[in-house]
Amino acid sequence: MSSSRPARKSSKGDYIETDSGNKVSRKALITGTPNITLAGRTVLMPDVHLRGDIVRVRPPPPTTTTSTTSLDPSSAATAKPSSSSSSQSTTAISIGKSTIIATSTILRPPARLLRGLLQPYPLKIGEQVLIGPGCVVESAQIHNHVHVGARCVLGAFSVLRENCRVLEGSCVPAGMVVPPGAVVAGRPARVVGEVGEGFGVDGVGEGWVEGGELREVVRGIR
Amino acid sequence: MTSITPSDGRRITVNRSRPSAVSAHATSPHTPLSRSVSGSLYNSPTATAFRVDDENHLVIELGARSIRVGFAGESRPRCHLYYSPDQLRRIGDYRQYAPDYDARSRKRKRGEEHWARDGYELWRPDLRDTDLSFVGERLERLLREVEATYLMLDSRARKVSLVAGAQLPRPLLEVALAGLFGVLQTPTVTLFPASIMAVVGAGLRAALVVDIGWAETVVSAVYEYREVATGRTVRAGRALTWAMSKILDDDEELTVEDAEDILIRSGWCLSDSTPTGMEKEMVTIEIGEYSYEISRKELAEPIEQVFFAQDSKTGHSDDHDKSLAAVAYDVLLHLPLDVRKLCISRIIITGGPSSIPGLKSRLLQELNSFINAYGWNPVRNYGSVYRTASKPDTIPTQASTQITIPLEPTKITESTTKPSPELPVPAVPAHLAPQEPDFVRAKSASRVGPSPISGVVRGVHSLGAWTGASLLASLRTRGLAEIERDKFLAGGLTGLLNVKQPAGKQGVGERRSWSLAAWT
Amino acid sequence: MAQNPLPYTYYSCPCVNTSAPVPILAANRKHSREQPPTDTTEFDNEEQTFDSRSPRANLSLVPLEHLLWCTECHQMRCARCVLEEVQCWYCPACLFEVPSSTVRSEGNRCTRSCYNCPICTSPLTINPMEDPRQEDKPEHATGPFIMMCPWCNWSSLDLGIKLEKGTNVTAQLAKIRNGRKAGKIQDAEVTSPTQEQPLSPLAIQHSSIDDAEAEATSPRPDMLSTDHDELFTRLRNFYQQQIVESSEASMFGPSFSSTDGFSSPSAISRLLNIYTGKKTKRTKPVPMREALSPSEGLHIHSPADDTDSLTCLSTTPWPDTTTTAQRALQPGDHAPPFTSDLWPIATLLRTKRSKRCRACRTLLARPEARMNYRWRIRTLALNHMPKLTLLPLATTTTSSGGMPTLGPDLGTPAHIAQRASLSAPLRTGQTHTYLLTTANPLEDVLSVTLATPPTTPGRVGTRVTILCPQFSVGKNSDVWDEALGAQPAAASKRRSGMPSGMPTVGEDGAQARVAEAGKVWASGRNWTSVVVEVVPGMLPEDASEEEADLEIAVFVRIEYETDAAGEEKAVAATAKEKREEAFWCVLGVGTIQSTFA
Amino acid sequence: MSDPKRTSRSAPSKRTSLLPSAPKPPCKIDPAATIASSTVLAGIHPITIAAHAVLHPHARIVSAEGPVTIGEGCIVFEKATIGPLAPSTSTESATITAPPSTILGKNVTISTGVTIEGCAIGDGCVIEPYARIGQGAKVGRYCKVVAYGEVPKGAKVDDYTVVYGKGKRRVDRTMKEWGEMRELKEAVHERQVRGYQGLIPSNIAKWS
Repeated sequence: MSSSRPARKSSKGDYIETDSGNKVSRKALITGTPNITLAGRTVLMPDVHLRGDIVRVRPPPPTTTTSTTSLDPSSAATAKPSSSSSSQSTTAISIGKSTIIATSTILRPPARLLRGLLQPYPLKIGEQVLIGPGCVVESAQIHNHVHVGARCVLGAFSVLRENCRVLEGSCVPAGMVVPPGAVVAGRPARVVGEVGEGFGVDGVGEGWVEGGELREVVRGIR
Repeated sequence: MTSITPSDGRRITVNRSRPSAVSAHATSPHTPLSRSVSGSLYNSPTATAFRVDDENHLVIELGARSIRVGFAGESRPRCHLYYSPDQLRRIGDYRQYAPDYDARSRKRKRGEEHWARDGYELWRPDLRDTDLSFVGERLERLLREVEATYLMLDSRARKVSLVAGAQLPRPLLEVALAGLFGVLQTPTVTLFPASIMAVVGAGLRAALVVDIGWAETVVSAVYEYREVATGRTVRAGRALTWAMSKILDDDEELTVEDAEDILIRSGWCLSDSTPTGMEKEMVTIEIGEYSYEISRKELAEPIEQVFFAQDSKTGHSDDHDKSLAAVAYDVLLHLPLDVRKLCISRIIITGGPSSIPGLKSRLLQELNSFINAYGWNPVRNYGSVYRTASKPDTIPTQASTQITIPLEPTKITESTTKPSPELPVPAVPAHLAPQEPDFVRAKSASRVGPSPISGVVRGVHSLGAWTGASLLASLRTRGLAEIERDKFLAGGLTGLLNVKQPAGKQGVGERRSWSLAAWT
Repeated sequence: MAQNPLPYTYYSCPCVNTSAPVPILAANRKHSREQPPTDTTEFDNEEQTFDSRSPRANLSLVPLEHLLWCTECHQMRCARCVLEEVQCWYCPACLFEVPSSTVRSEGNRCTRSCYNCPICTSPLTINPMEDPRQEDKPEHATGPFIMMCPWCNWSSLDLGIKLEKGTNVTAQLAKIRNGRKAGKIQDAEVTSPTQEQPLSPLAIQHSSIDDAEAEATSPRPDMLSTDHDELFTRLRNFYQQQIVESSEASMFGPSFSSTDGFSSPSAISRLLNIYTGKKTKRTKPVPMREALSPSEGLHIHSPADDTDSLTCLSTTPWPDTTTTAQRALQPGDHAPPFTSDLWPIATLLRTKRSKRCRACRTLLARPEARMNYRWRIRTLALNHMPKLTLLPLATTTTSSGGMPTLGPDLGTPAHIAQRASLSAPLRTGQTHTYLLTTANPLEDVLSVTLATPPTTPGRVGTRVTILCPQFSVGKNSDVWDEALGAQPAAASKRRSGMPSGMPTVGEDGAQARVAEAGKVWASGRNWTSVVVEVVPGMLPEDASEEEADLEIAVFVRIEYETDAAGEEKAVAATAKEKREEAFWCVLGVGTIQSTFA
Repeated sequence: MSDPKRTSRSAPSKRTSLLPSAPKPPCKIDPAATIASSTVLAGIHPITIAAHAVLHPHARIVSAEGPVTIGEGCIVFEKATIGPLAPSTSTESATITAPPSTILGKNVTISTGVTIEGCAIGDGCVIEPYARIGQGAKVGRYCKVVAYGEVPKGAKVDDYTVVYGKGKRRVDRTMKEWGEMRELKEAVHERQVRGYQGLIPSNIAKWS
């Protein structure tokens, strides 16, 4: 992994902790590690699948970036092949700071045919994102402070904008864009409401609130 | 259709908003004719929206089971919401969207008394056990919801036209107005009685309106945009869905949602216009994960028993036992002859269940058979001999079709009224004096030539009360009763009436006798 | 999920009684609140016990994160005691901001290429129908394009629609639809049964296209929509003509010349020619006649209509009829009865709104007018009101701060066990102990008084005891102290042996220490936990799902002294000012196990 | 399936899955097939994998209860489990006499976490994440089962049917009535297969 994966502090314990504070479970199932970027204090829990091997087969040398250049959601939604520009590097999956991928969740970069060839696109996840256990994620991008409940399916090229909330067991259809601060639920998922103005705000500075800072939780995981 | 630039259209409407301007406008009387649909890209049916310059003029039709909200001048409401218990959930309670949540598992009070009560209807005709403030708060939330999701007003609503049944109880009306003023912050609310709006929506001035609502069906005879007679029965939507819920299995009742789904998807009504052999067909209907084999006949059964089954002979029974046709017939029976004559051939069947295929034909056909059987003789119970004797009474109605030739208007109607002495002569308001329709006929005759047909049973489709109100509102006409916010907030409806009373404008007293009176 | 994910806390906005939007109803409301009389000895007499089960309560209960705070009124503000203003309109699918000028005319819907599936509501994607096998292709796909539902596989081909361009779908669809409408009118001219009803000579003079439309008005299910709108147009034109004509004549009529005449309802009388007594007769207005021909919007019922729709019905299998849900989705209160006629639904716009206090018009929340989740102004109740949480004593996680909280569900065995015990059914008659934690967002020490009816109102009489109803909560000191507070300083205040990090599973913790009345269980920098004992009552046989979900209403009264300028967080300490707040809140406990199941 | 704990158990970690000690089932694998090294083939009954089939990492083919046949150009994603379940878990298997076999037709896509319990699935079907096809079910051609959709034991799903929710079925008219769309789908699928073949290092040798 880009941020010096091999640097293993705790040889004991369930998690391998990189010097940038990433916590990767020993039971996480990761393929194509060079194509995966963890920004730091990122947690990959047991039985998480990262499909780093699903990536553009392009000559340019592998330069891993933590770029969060927004992939134009509308183009992602309406299946236009124009959005390939942002994926010159061979980043398959990039995950932001203090983001937690809970147990047995699968991250697979979305792919579509482009001029007759299968073209994977990078899967980008922002900061302070929590993706609950047992999810399948094929999104193009998940912005900061998104909360995804347990057992959700995020379809190919779906885009979750900041501070939105995906309720437990929802299935976001392929290409759907979830607007900022929306609450989506159902199969297929639709916008069922808006988060409160105070979503993610921890007034008392103790513990954890949905959509809020995850540093505390990350610290608690070991 | 010719189309013109919206700017043009706007100028016109602006003009119409000033009395002084209207005179100027009247000099060019034909401009409005060239008004046409604004060619909007928006391809939903609401596309045919007229650019009324007075934005944010809302038209709201408030029903017991659903609410329609939209903008004046548009052909359709922006939204038509049915009430459901889920609307009563707390903010942030999304459990109904959880994948494993099943509305069918929702425990409900059973039995017809409780059928589709809590959550499904905003009020019931019997207000005794209704928490009015709850109704009010609920309506407020609903309006807020509608405003946020469908209207998205950029500024406060300037006017609101409220369409409601004339039989809407005063307290409810008060609560509703409170909600409108409170949530939409509108300065004025205008009241339109539903039945009359249905007539307007049909392009008529007189008609027999059969409004099949949720709690009750209201049959009202409208003449010159006034309700002159009404009959009511509980044979309506609620009873119908209840009957539907029993269709599959008598002891196990379906949810309201399922019952309505079956009704709307496969409910139909036997009539002369039924395709041959339809009732023998079998259909498979699916509810949740189960599917049932059922015959078309059975699917038509609830409509039969609820709307047309005759519990007892008409005449001896109150309206609830009569079939819809019987109620309609009785209303007609109590009309003065010439009014009746017009109404018979202008029968508007509206309200939710009226869309059930076959229902309209059936109702008209039943009504027809009633008329043929009894004529217009209110006395029903002396022997068959007399009935045949009373047959002639039907003739005048037929005769009246002939006498609607423009040439000799007045006398003949009188002559028709004379020879049938056993006809009831109800207290006819002065403005309904027999000669006045003739006056109209004469007038219209002078302009139109042949006068409207009458005497034969004929159904007329209406665009519905909401659309009717939308038409009127967009034509910048004042409502039957206009209520100003401040006055209402000051004294409520009662105070309002007192305000209206002294206003010595000619015509007000008369108006009150039939508009606000409808709600008092 | 039988109920809200536990734990949940709802706050009752006081506006229920006070700020009813219409004052005259406020009184009406007060007395119409019929609350079951429970002994309210421990409350001031003006307080009634709060029945969280009453249907009205649902309308007034709000989660803390949804509550705003008015710094002028020093009160929480919920959706019903704020006034909203639209900040901007945007399409949730393409996130394009729509200028307010076009919003209304386009029906509050996206006019670009955003559509939803008429069958299952998921957003449609627009895909080129190009064969991937042909290699040499331009960068941008060439049509034809179709709209496809990624969920239920509905596609515009079901309507036989292919699009030339992948963009500006709305315009293309509109064109196609209008084209078809015209087409149908032509067919109708040929095929549709002509209504047998006397047409006035007027009608005959009308242009053939009008007649064609007229005949098109025999309602085949697939044509109702066009019907409705065309009829509307014709009716409208008809009425306008009538107004012009009648107003021409009645201009000199008294009802008109009087200036108040217009504002008076006699205007409608003029339009509808309700002649106002003898006067009008004298002025001889040309009376408005009724619509006489289809070209004027008259639409006669013909049995053929019903026969048509019935034949359609009998030839259509159940799955191809539209469900109530699908009908509800169709815009404009019109839905075709058969799925084969469903058109894609243009995506409904959404709005960002700013909120003002209904009482004093103070701006409480104002989002940025751009496509993000940022706020220009946002005064939240959760920064001004204590946060209450109820957790089973057995399953309290303690984050390093020490406050008993419930972490997110991460699916580890520990978490699964935790959730399981959270949603474990409550047994009638058994004593369940919970930890009620009050956390303080303010920079002043709170003195808190909790009160709850000894038995919950309603049929299920659950006994609830707060062992320590009066206590104080430390102030929410600034970041530095927080950093320090996280260290043993606070930890020492907690009972020893309370493991931190992962949840303490099971009773061992509970056994370790017995909760005593009047004693605080644990407290930290700005939070205090007290024990609540709950003894669920007996569920009646016909209990509703709401009755089975046990929740307790707690009346919270807080007192604190603050700088007069406390809200503005002014460092300059001015004269202290005593504040008192009181409100009801409802805490979710769990689901009572039915003894009849 | 939905319980994360169970899924974590059902999918073994990287290391254990590679253990050679696991008894190798009798396999007939076309050389043109692609099988990731961490794919799991287990059981005693024969497993047949046709040409151009793509088995993603951590997909599981279990022939413990009966033979499994995977048709040409099938794509099976992570954590999908194909093969009849053990009698202990499937209640009705006691009544079933012959060993239930699992057959995937041509160009079938089995998505993540799907469970296929000994049933027949027609050509060109798409089974989305965490869907479940019960024992003895028959799924026709060009069908689709959405995420978390279920086809109960022994149920029959006609050609071109879309199971898009609890008790929600509809006929995919696009596929049924438009031959060109079917061709298109085939072409796209074929390209996908080619794409994945390029991405996933195959390790057939391990199984044959």
